[in-house]
Amino acid sequence: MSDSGLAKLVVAVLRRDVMASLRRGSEWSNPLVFFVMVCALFPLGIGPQPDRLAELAPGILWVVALLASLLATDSLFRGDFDDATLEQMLLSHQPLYPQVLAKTLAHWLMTGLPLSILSPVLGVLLQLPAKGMLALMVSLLLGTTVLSFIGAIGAALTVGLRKGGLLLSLIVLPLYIPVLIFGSSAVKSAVEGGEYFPQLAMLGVFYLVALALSPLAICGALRISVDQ
Amino acid sequence: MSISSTFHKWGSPRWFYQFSGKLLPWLAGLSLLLLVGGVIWGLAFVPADYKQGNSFRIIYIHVPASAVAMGAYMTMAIAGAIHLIWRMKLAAMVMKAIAPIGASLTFLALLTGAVWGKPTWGTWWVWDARITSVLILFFLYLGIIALHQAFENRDAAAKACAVLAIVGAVNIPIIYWSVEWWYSLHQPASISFTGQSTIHPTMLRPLMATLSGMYLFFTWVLLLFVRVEILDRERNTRWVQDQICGESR
Amino acid sequence: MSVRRQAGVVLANTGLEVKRLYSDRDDRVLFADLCFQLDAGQLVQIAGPNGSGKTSLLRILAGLSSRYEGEVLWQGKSLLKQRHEYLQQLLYIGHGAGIKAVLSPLENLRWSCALRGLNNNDDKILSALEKVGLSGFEEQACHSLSAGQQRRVNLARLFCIPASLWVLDEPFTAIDQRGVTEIERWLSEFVSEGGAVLLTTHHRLSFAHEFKIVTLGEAANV
Amino acid sequence: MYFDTVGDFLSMGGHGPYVWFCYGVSALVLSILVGVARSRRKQAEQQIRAIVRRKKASSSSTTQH
Repeated sequence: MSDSGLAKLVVAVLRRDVMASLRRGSEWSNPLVFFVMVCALFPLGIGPQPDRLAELAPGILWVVALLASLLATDSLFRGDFDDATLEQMLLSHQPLYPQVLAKTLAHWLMTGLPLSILSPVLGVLLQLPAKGMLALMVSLLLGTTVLSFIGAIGAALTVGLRKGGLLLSLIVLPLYIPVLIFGSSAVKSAVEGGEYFPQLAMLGVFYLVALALSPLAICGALRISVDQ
Repeated sequence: MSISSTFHKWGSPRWFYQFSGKLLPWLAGLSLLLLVGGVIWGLAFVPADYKQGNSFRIIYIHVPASAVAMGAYMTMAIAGAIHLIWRMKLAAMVMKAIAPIGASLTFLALLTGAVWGKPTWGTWWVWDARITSVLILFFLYLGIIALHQAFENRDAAAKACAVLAIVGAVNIPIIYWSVEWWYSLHQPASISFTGQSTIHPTMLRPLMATLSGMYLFFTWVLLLFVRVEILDRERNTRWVQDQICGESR
Repeated sequence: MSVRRQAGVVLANTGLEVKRLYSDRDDRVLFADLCFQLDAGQLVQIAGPNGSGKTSLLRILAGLSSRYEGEVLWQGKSLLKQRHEYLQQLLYIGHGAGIKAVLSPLENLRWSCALRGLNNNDDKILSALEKVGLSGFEEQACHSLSAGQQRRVNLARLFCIPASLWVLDEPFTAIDQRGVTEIERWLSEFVSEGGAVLLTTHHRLSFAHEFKIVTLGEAANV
Repeated sequence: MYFDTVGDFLSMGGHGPYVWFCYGVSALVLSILVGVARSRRKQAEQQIRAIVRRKKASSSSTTQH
């Protein structure tokens, strides 16, 4: 298997998933709408005082982004499982690892990326000081990728089950905790005027570990889910 | 060759059933002796802690429960890996049996931790690093149990749980370290209780007894559950039927 | 003309060999002691009533399912030991849709080909689509096609992906009478060129060559 | 014995309720674990006996005819 062959495989899978997701529309827009709506609920729930909102904003934004990413994850393999195109991936003589990697990255492009780009707008709504915006965006860019990879493990494990959605949250949420801790802490440090590079570096480490290891678990989980 | 034959033997449910049957009375006796003895020792004979008073005596059940719960998760992940790699059915049974036991012990650790907190710190729940980690461990157990129940097919359930347990086990050090870091960031000055400074050797000895007692208890109950699972799965085999109906006659 | 074997691949005489295969579902035996052989240039039809395990058997033979005991050999060697080589030769079409509804037939087949390492072969895809009677529909989203047409998009993979073994689960579903005759002709062309076909169908095959029928559902009565 | 009286031992300087509650619940949970294992074993044994009984019944009926 030549390197260019693998690259072509990755590009083909990536292109197909992004195209399908763009055509359907709801797949990438629903998590965004969810993100906006839930963020808008918080001032209604805890009161409109700007200083209080500003203090809570890093945590709120990160938790809601995490939930939005989680909700989107269930659909990662479900469509392919239902229309049996997942079987074609498993029965390709080419390795599954790059295919899974490409699928997860495509999913992040359609959910995590727009979420991160939109996040400063919601930061403004929640009175997040301008100092925290860059940290918010960068931490979300790195963090949501990790969330996508971890979530993909859960999605692959539950894709063969009829009621996978809620179960997926149960098994994946505890694994999200380190990302949440470092992501929100980065934003908080930035707001307080402190150093936030260490937290981002930590997220970067998680990113690399997830990129390298999680596809292994996803491949195994997919084979198990199809073999029922 | 010898490794694989040992594995083969260990993987045989029949051999395991008969071997574990001989261990059971020893495990039961020793674990209860150590647990009950250690608890009586810790409750009645060890002097009170000069800072916390008598509430520290909860340590003799709290620490063993959390330590064994943690170890049980790792054991579950190892059993899962063995099941996935060597397709050993016995490992799947061990994995399935550990989940409810581990979850019960984690629940116990959480509950005793909370009750300990009330007289010591004046509140039922403190988001301190250790108790938060135990809470997350509890979530991980619940996830495994929920995933196992969701599958109709036994083999798929075992394999899926094995993957999840391994992923969880890889994550646990990261999660614990993150929580530790998070706690050090937010630690309020008023709670400055640290375990090491107050633990006196005389307090430690009963703890060793209950800790090893809890490990043995875990092994004992685990064997009980695995044996039931073996009977369930192999109920159509001759040896199981002879075993059960032979005993009654 | 329909078999495009990769250069250098020489078909051995024995294709697929099933030895003492056993599988069950929830303590119900689907088949036990199942033995048959499928050589190059042969067609085997798996018959049997609903629930007799036809799809399960095909999924086992495609390597999607591991819920069996016994042996499956490909060219004399166990399937498990040469999965990669086997998958290169295998084309499995299950009873699922096999296509993404929001994508066009062309896009779907491009992706299917890319999974098999075939890039930039739009010519082949277009001629395959023409062969299954879908010229003019290449760029239309699949969800706007009829069920039979969607099935044909899936079957078009037969003509743009080289393989020496076709495993087809109910290929005639949703296909009209004329289409069925056509598919039978394709199968016989493929077989006469040295391909091997394993399929399930409730339809009475009218097939130019001799073919074997393996009937499931009898083992369960024992 | 660290405590002077049984009353002291039970009250534990005011911490008694907490300590005793912890040990009570622990004893309960641990014995439930053992109990569940025992009852599941009884169930499994009963099922296996039923299978054996059915097998015997069917084999004796076939030998008669």
